[in-house]
Amino acid sequence: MKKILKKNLQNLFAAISKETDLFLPVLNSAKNAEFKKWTEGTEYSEELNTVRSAKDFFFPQTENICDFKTSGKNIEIIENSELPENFAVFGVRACDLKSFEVLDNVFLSEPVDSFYKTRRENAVIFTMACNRPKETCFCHTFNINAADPKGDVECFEDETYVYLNPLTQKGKDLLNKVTSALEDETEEPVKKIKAEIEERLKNLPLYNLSAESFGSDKTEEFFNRKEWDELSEACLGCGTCTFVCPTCQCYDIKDFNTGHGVKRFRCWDSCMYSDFTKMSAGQPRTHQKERFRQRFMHKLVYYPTNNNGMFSCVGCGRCLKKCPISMNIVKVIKKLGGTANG
Amino acid sequence: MQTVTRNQLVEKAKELLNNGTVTRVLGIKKGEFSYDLTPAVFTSAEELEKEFEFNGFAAANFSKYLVKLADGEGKILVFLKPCDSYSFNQLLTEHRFNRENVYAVGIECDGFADYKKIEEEFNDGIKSVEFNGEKIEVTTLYDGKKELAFADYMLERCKNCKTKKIAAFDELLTENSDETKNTRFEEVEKLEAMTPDERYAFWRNELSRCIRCNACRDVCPACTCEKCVFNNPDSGVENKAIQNSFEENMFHIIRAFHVAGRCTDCGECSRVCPQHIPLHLLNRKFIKDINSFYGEYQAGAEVGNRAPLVNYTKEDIEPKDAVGRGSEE
Amino acid sequence: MQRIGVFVCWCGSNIAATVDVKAVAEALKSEPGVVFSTDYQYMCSQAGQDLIKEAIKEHKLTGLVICSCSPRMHENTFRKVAADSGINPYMVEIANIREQCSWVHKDKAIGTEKAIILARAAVAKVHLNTPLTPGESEVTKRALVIGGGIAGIQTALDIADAGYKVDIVETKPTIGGKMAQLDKTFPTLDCAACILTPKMVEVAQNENVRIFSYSEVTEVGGFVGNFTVKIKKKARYVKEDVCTGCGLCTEKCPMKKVPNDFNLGMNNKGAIYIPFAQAVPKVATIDPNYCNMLKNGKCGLCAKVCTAGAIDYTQKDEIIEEKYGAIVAATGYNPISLDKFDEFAYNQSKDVITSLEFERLTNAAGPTNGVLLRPSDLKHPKTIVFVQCVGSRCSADASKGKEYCSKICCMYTAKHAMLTRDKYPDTDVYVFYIDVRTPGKNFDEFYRRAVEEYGVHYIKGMVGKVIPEGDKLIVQGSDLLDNKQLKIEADLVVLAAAIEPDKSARNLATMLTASMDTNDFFTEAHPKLRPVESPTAGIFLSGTCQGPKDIPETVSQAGAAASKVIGLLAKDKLKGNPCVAHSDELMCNGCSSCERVCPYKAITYVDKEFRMPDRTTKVRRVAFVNEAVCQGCGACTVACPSGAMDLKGFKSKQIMAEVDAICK
Amino acid sequence: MQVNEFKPKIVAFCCNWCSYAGADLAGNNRLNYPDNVKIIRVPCSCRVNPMFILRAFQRGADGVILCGCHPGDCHYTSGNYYTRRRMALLFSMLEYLGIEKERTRVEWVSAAEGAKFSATMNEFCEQVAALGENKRLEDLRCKQ
Repeated sequence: MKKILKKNLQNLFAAISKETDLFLPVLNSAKNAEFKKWTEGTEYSEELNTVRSAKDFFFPQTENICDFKTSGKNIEIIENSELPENFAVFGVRACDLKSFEVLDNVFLSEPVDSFYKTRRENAVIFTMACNRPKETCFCHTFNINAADPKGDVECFEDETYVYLNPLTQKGKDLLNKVTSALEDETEEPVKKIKAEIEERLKNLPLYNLSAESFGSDKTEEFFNRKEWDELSEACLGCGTCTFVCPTCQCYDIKDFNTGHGVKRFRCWDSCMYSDFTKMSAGQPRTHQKERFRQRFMHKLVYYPTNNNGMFSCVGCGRCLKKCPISMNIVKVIKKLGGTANG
Repeated sequence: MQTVTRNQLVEKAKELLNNGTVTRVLGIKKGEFSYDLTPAVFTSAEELEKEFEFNGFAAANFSKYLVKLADGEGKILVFLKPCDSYSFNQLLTEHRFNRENVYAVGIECDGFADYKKIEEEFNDGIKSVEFNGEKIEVTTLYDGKKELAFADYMLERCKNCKTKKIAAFDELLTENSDETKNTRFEEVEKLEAMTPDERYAFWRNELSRCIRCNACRDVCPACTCEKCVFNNPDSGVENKAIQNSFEENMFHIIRAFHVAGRCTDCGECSRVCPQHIPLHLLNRKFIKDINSFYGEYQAGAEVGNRAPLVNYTKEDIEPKDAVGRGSEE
Repeated sequence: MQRIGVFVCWCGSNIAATVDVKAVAEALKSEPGVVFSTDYQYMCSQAGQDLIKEAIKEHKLTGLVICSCSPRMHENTFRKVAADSGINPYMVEIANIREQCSWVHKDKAIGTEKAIILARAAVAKVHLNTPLTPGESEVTKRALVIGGGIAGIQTALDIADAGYKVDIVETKPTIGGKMAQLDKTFPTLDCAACILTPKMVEVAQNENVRIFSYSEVTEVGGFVGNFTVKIKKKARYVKEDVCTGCGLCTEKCPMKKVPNDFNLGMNNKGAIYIPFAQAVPKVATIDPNYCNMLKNGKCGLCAKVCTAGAIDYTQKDEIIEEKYGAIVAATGYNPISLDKFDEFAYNQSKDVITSLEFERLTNAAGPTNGVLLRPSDLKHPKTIVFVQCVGSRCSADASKGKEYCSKICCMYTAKHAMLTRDKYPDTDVYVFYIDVRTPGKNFDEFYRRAVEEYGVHYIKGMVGKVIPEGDKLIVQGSDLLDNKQLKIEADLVVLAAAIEPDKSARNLATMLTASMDTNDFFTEAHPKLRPVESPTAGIFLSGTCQGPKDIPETVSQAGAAASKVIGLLAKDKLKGNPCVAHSDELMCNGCSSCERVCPYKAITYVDKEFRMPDRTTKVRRVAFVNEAVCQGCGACTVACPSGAMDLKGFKSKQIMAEVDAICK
Repeated sequence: MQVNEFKPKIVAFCCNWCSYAGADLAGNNRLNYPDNVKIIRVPCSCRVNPMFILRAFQRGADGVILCGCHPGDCHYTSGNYYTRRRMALLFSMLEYLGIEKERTRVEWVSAAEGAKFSATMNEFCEQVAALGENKRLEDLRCKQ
């Protein structure tokens, strides 16, 4: 276990930055946190959630696939993916870290998504335990422990120090390169922090939320529930929930005609959109209700069915804050998941 | 703090359901917390009693829902705040729903709270928010109770409320007021006073946060197109995600232009933007320009008004004289 | 994928001197979709056209790009070539490499480069072209002539003689217009009434002509071949078909103090009146502003004396709706108001009059029965000063008057001067002029007779001031030829006031969607080649509503307008312009934005049932474009927020493809 | 003296009835203007959608000019009145976003004003050239 005085954090960031690009949550002008590349003077924000989740590092909103260059009647294919070299991310929360696992199941299973894979391999993740989880946090529901955030290097903080505990070889290697900025420390202070956090989690308003009634092979049980009508009636069909969600993974592949060629890229898509998976015969889910249902069924039933019962929600609470009409997965779980949830 | 109470609305809704005036009520449903309110349709007194909510966070503009809901069976009751009422008229002007299927009850409005601003105040979770006269009582998870002045934590649009006059209703639940305020262009004026470089930097900073989630568009009561140009591969501007600064500008310029003269300045776009981009400053620029070039115009003030962009006079200002005029005033 | 042929024209050396046409043709060969590309000396010649036709056959072309002169020049030529070879004519695009390239650039490399880019833009557009077919519409075989002066009368007669029905709408109680007020006409000095009134009678008696006198056009809808017009027949309180025109009522009417507008207010008439003896229709009209019976229910004398029982005090305005295939504007002119010309003392002295007033003073049917007496004291004027160009040919920045020449004043002033000297040789006649313009057949001879035979004093110079002094008018002017100031004691001053289009024309132009110039004269479709047509299809121009004219010019233009109308009415069906707006009803919101900007009222709305993706149905309000009415301006396409509205031939995608190609 | 080598790309939308004819007249009278001006023919200036203007900038234009009949002389009677409003608002908005106002212009050019067409294009080109390349509304993907 290593530690560093909070006021000296910049030294650590500087040291890491010498080795590799470093990204960390920074408060932007709208007073929201977003991941930004560290440069001299960039302040780390203790804000719990960034607006955009950490999935952007591995699955960015848009990504070049290749170019087709035309000249006259000729066409040539040019590789142009912009994959990053090694990089480190500091301040990833437990929920977002778990979301990588959700994405891995999709992108790293055959056929492997090489872009995603390269990015994952090139990253060192510093997590940060959540000292002050918010009322919208429910990672606990999905067996995620905000006091035990994992990652390549797991970090904890108290008033004065940030504690760093490398867990993987990648994490150890990077920390070894920056030891001069760090002091050694025992497990004790972190144990205290963990205990405090665990106590706090129990007092969260959504602590008792349970997704137990959902899971693998429950399609028939939930698909035709009449409550979907009511839950979806106010949905505007925008993509906010999917775009702030750390586990939403759908994308579209599009071509942009530049005038002298075509840029093929992929970009996030949203199952909430009316043109999602539109085919020659139209979009299979013709109503917003069906699209709405798809999103939650996927998180709570379809994904678990295909991934050994693992849910594809990590309880980060972003959608609770960002949905324009405040409809969200908690309301869905409560409505459909039985009385246990109040 | 709203003077209209939840109970007043529930009673009115029940009365109109019971006497058969309406079969459905468009209202707001309680959430997990005080702020996560969801628009909903109620069809019985029991539902209303159990789930209807109206508090200092009930800011949603109902009018857009009528495009979808006014087609249903029987009349639907809608409560129109001043903001909603202008959207309501504008949608009627554009034939977007059938007026006969709607029963509109006008309610006065004293402004709504901005949850984001309250949240910013604490590095903390927020357990509950109570509205008490001019005060907001916030109970946080870790630091106990805090008291805030309501006036400081209002939504931007409410702080600069353009008018408290309800422009459309079948019945008024409260008094109609003529109170208007003229502060809403101050931010636009500040921007106009900047140099082009400063303005460019300002907008780059704001618009670069856009994630093209379409929340602004999909909540906008003026954006009710059957198919938006940005979803239409044939339009030449279709895109699903923003790839660079051009596309950020493009989306927001075109969207603002498409609603120019039709936008009632209800402020929903800025309210719902997950990235807190001050989108209203785009729409208000158009409104300010329209007012100064072609005379005061409030979209939705009356049904049937001719929007400034589908109108003209022979003496209109020339583009070369119009550009930059705001900053010289 | 299209199979596009590119044809680069040399236009002799017009293009080839500045553009390497061979290089252009060669460069275009590598454009996707181009399967044939060549150059030729004169593409528009028969040989050039044959070359294109041959290439279409041989290379199975589906689209053509002609790099040549402006499309305004030969677009139709090449469209016809395409049509002759079985390609839709709208699959042709022109790259304008002459007017907008070779003629404005000098460097051959630069010209060539630009020509290639323009050609590529045209290719990009053709890729997205689709065959277009003009719509057809029936032609209503009836014409409307608005205005019953000599222009309207002549147009109506010519149309009627060709066997078509024609209606005249005249706002006054009688047709005849200005010409009916004139005494003699230059340069032949024949009596205006003697040549006009037979025509008035002829038109009234023609079976094909209906005259709506004392009527106004209030609404015009529709389009070429299919106009629907509402005409308001104002109540004249006299049954037109019963009145015999005996005139007894006009004599008996106790109200004698109504200014007689036919005599320009120089004498009075009754509240019930017939404008003049030869009026057509010769029926009485009651002026409701003066009639005691209509104003306060007292009198009723005219009804009592009318043996025919034609008086009807309860008559109301009547709206007639009629369909027309063509409309002719013949709304004529008026002298301008002289209120702003204080220097001539028009408003101060009764003896300063306009030329038209002078015309009435010398007319046998006028207020003085043709004896020249000045209005103030009915004495015979011994010295008369005519002032030319009053309000004509003013500088653009002047606060008053018109920039243009009113054209007729020189000649009628010469006429007035000559006639005065002829009838009253003891009268001194002076004419102040800027220039004397006599470019008509026998005009200059006429003017010279006035000067040489009749001794009219022509003074080159302008009058600065007219000062009434006792019973004299002191005219201060300058003689530019002798370079001296003059002061003439005159008994009568006659001002040649500028003429301007009738005030009703502006409003009418809006109804007709016909364009006007800044002076409110109707604009012709082409100033040289289409002088009697308005740019709006089916609207024709006759007489001075298009610009100042004398009678012979008016009559010949009236005939020309009539022949254009006849040419139109002779067709059973009309082909429209296929480049019209089209709304994709699946995307249309029914918001009415397009309808509001359409200058032609071409857009209407229908409730239409749609099958939704989930197989339910929904009724939605959607826009429908009447393709026969749409003129293809495209205003609606930008007003439409959803992009449902597009313009055939100029689709958004086509224009954007051109933009892309140009900016590449 | 430094010679400005930069040649801006200019897209000129011209209405068919007045301005396109005005451009033809400039040609007839051999009145030069820079070759980097390329004309797109539209039936009326009111056909020009703000999207076309942004598109031009996206694709590499450095300046966009719209030419139509003089107000009051529109072939379609009122088209250019709508253009005038639309462009007044659009250009004002672009300026508000910090985009150089000198890059856009509306000019009324009649069929008789060949000289005005040529002079306008010369002047506009100079004005845009002085600004340099369009950076603020560029789309790097479209650059060669």
